[in-house]
Amino acid sequence: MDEEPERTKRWEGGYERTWEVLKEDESGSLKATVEDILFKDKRKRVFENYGQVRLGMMRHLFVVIDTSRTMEDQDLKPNRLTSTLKLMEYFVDEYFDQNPISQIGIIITKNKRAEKLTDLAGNPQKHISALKKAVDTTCAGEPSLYNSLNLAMHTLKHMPGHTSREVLVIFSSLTTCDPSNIYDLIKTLKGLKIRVSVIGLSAEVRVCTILTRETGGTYHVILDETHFRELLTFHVKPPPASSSSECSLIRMGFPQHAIASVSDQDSKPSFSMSHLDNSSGPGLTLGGYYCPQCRAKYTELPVECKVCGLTLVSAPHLARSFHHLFPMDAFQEMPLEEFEGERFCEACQGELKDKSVFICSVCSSAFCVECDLFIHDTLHCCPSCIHSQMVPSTWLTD
Amino acid sequence: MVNVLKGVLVECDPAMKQFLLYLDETSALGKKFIIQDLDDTHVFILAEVVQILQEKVGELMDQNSFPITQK
Amino acid sequence: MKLRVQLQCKNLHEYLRELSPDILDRLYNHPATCLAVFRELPVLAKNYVMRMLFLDQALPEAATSLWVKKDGQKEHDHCVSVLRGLRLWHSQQLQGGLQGIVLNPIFKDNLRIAVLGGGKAWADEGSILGPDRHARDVESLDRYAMERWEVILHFMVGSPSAAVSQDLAQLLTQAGLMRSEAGEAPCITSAGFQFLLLDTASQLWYFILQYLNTAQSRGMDLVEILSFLFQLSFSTLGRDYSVEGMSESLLTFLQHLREFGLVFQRKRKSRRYYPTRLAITLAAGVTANSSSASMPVTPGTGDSGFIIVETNYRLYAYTNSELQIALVALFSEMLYRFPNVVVAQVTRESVQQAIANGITAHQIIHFLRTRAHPVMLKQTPVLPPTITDQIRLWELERDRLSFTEGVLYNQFLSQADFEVLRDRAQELGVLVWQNAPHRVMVVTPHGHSEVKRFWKRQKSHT
Amino acid sequence: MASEDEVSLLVVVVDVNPIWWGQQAQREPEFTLSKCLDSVMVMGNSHLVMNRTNKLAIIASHCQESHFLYPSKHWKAGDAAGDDAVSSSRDGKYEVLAVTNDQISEEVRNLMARTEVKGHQTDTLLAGSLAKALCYIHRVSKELEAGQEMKSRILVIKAAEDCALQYMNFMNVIFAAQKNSIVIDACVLATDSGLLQQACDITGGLYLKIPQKSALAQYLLWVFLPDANQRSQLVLPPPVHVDYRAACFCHRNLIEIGYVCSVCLSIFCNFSPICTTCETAFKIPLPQMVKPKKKKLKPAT
Repeated sequence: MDEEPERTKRWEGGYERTWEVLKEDESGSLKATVEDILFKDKRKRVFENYGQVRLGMMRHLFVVIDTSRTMEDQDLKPNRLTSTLKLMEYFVDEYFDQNPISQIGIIITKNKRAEKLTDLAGNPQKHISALKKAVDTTCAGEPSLYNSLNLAMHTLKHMPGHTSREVLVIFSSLTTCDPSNIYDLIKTLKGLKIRVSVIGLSAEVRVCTILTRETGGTYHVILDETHFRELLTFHVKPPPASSSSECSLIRMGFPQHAIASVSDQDSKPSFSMSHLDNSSGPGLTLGGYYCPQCRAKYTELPVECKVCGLTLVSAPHLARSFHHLFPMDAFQEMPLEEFEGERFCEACQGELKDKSVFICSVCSSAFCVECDLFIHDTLHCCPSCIHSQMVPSTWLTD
Repeated sequence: MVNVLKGVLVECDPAMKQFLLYLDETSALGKKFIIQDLDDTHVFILAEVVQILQEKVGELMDQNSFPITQK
Repeated sequence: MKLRVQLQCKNLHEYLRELSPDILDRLYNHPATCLAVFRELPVLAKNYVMRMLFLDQALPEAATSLWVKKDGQKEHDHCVSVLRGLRLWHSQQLQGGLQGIVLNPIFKDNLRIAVLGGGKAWADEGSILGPDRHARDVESLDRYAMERWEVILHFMVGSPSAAVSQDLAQLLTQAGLMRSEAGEAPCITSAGFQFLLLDTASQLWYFILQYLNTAQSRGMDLVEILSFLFQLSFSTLGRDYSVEGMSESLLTFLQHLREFGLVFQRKRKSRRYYPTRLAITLAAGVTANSSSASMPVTPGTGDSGFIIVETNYRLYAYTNSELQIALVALFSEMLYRFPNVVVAQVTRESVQQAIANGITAHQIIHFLRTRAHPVMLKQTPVLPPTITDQIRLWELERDRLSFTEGVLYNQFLSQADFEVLRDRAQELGVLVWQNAPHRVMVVTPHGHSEVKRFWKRQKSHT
Repeated sequence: MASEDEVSLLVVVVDVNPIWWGQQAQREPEFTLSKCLDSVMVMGNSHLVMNRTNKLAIIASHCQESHFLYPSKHWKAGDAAGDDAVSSSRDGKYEVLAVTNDQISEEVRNLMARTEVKGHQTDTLLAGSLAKALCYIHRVSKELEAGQEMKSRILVIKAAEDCALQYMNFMNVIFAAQKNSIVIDACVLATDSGLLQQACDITGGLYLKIPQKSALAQYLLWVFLPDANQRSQLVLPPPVHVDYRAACFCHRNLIEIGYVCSVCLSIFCNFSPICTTCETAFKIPLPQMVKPKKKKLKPAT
């Protein structure tokens, strides 16, 4: 138990004299340093690129949300539960935006028990509505880490080997009530290649440290709500796949969308298969996506065909994930004085006024800091490189 | 026979009406000024007391308000 | 007996609608007016105009109603009535007896010119006079415009240093913003106070409306000056224009505009003038009642937002302008004064005082909102709700009683008598209040004689 | 009602592919690039006069570069007053529009004079132009005053054919637009564009292939001038049928059922033991006899 890696705790470090960073200029103004700090803050998110590391593109993730009594604490506004659920909605949205062919499931734990709020599924709407409803849950008792992990494990272990199996625990309590030795469970999880990551809302807990270290996950404790959000965003990106994970070719269907107009005599409204299990929502619809294998109808993609089990996706869903596979290199920062050439940002045509410019290492075009962020965070391709068709614009030649 | 009287129609909430009745009974304005009590929210009064009545109401509101700010 | 007068500010459409069709048609002879009118149309109507701009034949009326979806029909009807009201849509009989619609040809031609070019230039540019040796840059024009405008406002609050021309003083009186008793210096009215709290664009528009109302009595041609005004509002800031070819009355108008700060002219006889930002924002004030929070009060002067209100009723105004400080003082209690900031406290007494002066709570809140410091603008709502609510409550406090002068009828002998008289009063539109079970009713004082006469006749009949 | 505070930014991306327009001039001499640009200017002017807060940008998408026709980077608002302001309205046009239009024609002339077509680059770099448009929109939205809001949209006027090589970048651009809720509209002059159909469908824009090129201006004013708010009230062309089938990487065939590599998501039309893209060796699948028992279990092959 004492193989804990050497690392100083925050309180063991010397005083950080934060105020010493501020320096007055000749006129006694703090403006310059403050601006500098703001500028650095903008660039803070230097993203660790995995480079050409294999990623787990198809993810099966269970999120365990602690709803024990500690979630009523008001250190997050209005309280931990509401704040967490709000952020989870954002997380689910982002998750499906970035991992369109992945699935997510939600487990809540309280009163020493764990139960599924939603099953593993690929439809964001279902999870979000469940989260919205969950705001009214009463937080009670102690959480059970063992039961939650066990529950997640029982579903995840049946997932195919080529997918990445993950659990993310939002842990608020400092205690857990487990029916059996959790270290055995951790071993099993490790054996099943289930990565468990934990985000702590209170303080670091020993059992979580071990859990995450053993299963290859990450463990963070939040500072405040913005930090919480950042930590969640970190889990939106697909994690590197373990080298031993299987690879396979997966059979998928790309159904065409058939729009049947009302004027068309032949078209008849029909039920969609996805509405079989939930009675809510529109029943009869015209048109839809038809499974190319068994002609079952669905109103939205991606979905796993209920009849023949074929995964149905559309080409854009796959395309959405491509940028993870071919991440852009970070631009080189260069002081403005050293930059020669027209002082206009290549992308937005704005004048380069900040003290640094950013140079693409491939096409050596210059960009402003705003565009640098926008390009890396959202656009995922260099606006200048794609103007020269020399650069391979498909991954075929990669 | 129809009776015709000139004056001012006052519309107010029931609480204010009670205050008006009180002013009238105690002759706080020096005389009775309510010509007719019409219903819960309406009274008919003498035209010449309107100005002084406003002030009285203002005074009442002043008494009921507390400084909410500290300087 | 209404104790307060609300300052009414019409928007462009309300104003235009009151003009005679003849004047309207003449107005559309200038591209600038067409553009200004077009811009103020409801969005949907703008699209209608654009769709018809390049059509030469009439469209069947039924076809236009198919442009909108079913649930947008109400909006559509509204747009049609606006377009017809402004005489932009003319009806025309189509072949086959269908009712057709065509865009007002004069309007169409001139809007086309405004958008695509052609026709003759709006105004001669200064360039034909050669470069101006005393050219003004945008900044100095802004400064000039604000100085001129503030002089007027200062004059209104009675600053001794501010002096305005006889014409202007008279205009202020006519507009009801100031009151002058024979021989005395004019003093501000309650409408004037309300005027001061408006944002600059609305002030300007209100003022110009008042000017237009008196224009005809000054022997000016309404169409001519309106066209010029709109032309001015679409001109480019910092560019000079020539007075060449302007009529005598237009030149007088230009001199007035010069006094208001809408144009800059170096000397009275100078052959060129520069429109200022005030003239260009004029069009923004046209939409008056829109509570545009971000529209800088005085664009470009850096005074855009300077007020911070805290939930503890403290108000910090970062300004040096005596005028702005005076305005803030209208409804707050001054605490401290520093070189660049004044600290004030919004109290019940100060707000009550302002309300007694005829300023409404809405105007105070609007003033605070439009002059809110950029830091405040970042939060929603811009002003702390406690403050806005309290200001409104303080206003309502004064409205616990509402007074209506009237004549009371009581002691009716029969219900029938009462009903006959009540119905008559209702028909005449003079009934203020009635209570059938008690057989009491109140009519307005001026309606009294008519009702009395009716009652006398009624009685003599029976 | 659109309030005065809301800025509406329209970015028009015009395909100025010289090869296509050259051929077009021979096919239909009455509809040339200059005609098309005239229509675009009418559209731009109309957008600007709709509201005083409306903003406009026009990007020419060439086969070598994307060029901002308006606003040009060398020109800043307010400069018009300077001595170098080439012209102003000599006629009755609204001055701001006159300046804008002069600038556009000036920049088009520059662009055409500067570029010469090299043999191997014949495709319009639409993805690049859209990427620049997004960056520009992003910058403008950052420059807004506090309290102002901005709605932006991109209108693509597309002439030449799609370029399959741009697929991935194009998709990245579409998703970036969707994420920032920027609507992409497309007005297609000639052949239907699968890429733009997807772009419009995903971002909620309008896609229209105009039957009559010479009436371009009228189509633009009728269909594309109203912004998203106004569109909800108007009756407009119905959405087109979008083909979301994937093309396999091995033969570029459109397929309904295919095999996807779990590592790099490459699509193949039939099974191969090694992924040609990422060179992963796949586990040889067991015969399909083993029926999936668990409902959750995906057929691995």
